[in-house]
Amino acid sequence: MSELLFQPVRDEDALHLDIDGWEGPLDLLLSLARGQKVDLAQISILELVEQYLGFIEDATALKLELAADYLVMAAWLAYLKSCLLLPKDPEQDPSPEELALRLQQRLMRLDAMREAGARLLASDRLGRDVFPRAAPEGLRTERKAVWRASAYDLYAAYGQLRARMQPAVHMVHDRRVMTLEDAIHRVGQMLGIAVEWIALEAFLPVTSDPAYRKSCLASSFLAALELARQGRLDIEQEEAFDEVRVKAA
Amino acid sequence: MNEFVRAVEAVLFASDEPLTVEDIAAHVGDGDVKAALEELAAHYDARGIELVERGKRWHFQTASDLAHLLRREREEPRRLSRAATETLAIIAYHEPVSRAEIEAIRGVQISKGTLDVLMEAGWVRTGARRETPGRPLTYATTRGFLTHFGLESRRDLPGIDDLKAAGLLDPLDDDALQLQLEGDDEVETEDEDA
Amino acid sequence: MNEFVRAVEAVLFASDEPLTVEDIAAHVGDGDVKAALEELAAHYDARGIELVERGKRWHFQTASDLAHLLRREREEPRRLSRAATETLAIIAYHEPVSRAEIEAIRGVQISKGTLDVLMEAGWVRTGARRETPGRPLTYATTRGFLTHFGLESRRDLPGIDDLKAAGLLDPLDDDALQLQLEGDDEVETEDEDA
Repeated sequence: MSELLFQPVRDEDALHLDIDGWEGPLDLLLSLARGQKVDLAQISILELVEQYLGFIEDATALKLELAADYLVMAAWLAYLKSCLLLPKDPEQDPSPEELALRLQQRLMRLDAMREAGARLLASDRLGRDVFPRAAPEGLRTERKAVWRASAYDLYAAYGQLRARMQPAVHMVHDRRVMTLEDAIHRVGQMLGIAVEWIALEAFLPVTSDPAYRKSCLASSFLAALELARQGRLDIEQEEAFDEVRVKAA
Repeated sequence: MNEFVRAVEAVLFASDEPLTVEDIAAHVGDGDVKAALEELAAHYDARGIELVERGKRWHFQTASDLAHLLRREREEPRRLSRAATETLAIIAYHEPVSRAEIEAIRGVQISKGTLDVLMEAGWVRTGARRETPGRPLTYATTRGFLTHFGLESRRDLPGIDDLKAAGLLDPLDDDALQLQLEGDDEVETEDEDA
Repeated sequence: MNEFVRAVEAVLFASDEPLTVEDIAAHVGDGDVKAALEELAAHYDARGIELVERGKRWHFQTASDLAHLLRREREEPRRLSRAATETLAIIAYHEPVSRAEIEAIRGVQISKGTLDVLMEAGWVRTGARRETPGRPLTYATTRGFLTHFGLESRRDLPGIDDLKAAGLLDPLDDDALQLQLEGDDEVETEDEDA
């Protein structure tokens, strides 16, 4: 932040200076320009430059510590002053008059904004000069649900409910089996050919259904045991898991 | 318009609470506050704003017959939850039906919100009480229900055979099974259907 | 009194914030809201309350000439520093404007808190980035600024037409940004915050 840093000054010296300080060199220039008490458009730039340089000189004499940009501005103004005073150099671009005009424009811009700010602050401000209603009822926006459901949703839901309500009936699918009765009958009939030891499995019907074959094997084995009990056949098995063989008794 | 009446009007407007005649006088200074109040009350008589006196205090308020304007409804489409859809279906097929009967059919309790939603949607209404112990309330569908689902009358609801033919009586899918297992946590939360 | 105008009056009166024509229409339904607003504004023209438009939003407020009756004890809602006041004016009259441009007009850097204060007050917001090297952020005023300072739109800023005519609101050209001697880069520090 550019600002003047003042060391303690004696009262008589302070007469020359605004103790409040300035917000930068442009601010100081504007204050000095205002001191000319003419419209900024009519301001004498040369006079202004003199005033500024004089101020900087005073500050230096008083050993005031000036921020760098004040000194930069002083150097530039000193340059501008010499250009304005020296015989014109038509080659110089921009011309010293042009530079002076730009400085004047800048001062006018800042001045305009300063004034505009003051006018804004003085306007009829809400909550200070004009007041809204202090206790309004307020407006409310309420969300209202519009429920969506299709006829399909409804029927599907009921269908599933009904499906859920059906009493559970456990149906066992039909499976081809050889009953024990069938097996006894079949093995009994086939015993006529079993004059020698013959594998029980040879008695089984030909089938490509492995489940049916298992059923036939189990039933035929039981049938063989039953027929053996009746004394109608003999059974032998040489060792565990070996072939079961039968022969007519 | 009289300057004094203007001042009374402004003071009443800017106040955050009803004001007595004395309160007003403290702001506006000398003058006939009562007469000003009467003039204002008459002026606002048939407007959108009215000046009212309540317990010796005066304030402006929105005209009471326009209160409905201060609330604006914005419609938001929301999908009916599964629980609500099933409940609606049971009511449609079995009406009049009590809550206990609905629960017996669904196999789970229904939350209060479920029936509220159906009534809010305008599809279900309460019917007569059943003349059995406890005199339970029954529920039935409305004309709005028929309109929404494109039915002339309840007789147009597809029968069990129709549902079966449409494959809607097929064994439970996993979702339905899940629903059954969850059973009691039948809470109709807002988010569920969002 | 026309029912529609009554409704518009009631809604504006009840609202706790300024309303656009669309906001009002959402509450009062079909009708010529603009015509109703004009009729109301004319009706309230010389009363203690007035209907005003600020940044395309309408609200009722007390008449400004009655401020002395109503002014609260705590005077200024917010006391602005000189830097903040000038910065606010620069933003309002030049918007959208970058920080470097504000600094060029004031001739000093903006201290950190200045823009914060204006944004916190709800008067200034950040705008789009300018498509120039460094893509600096720009600043602009808000609707709250217009409401607070009693401006219908930015065109109502005091003296803006004269300032424009005098070229005092023209964009600063590079030369203006470089008023100082060529090579005095350290004075123009705008790049630092770009």
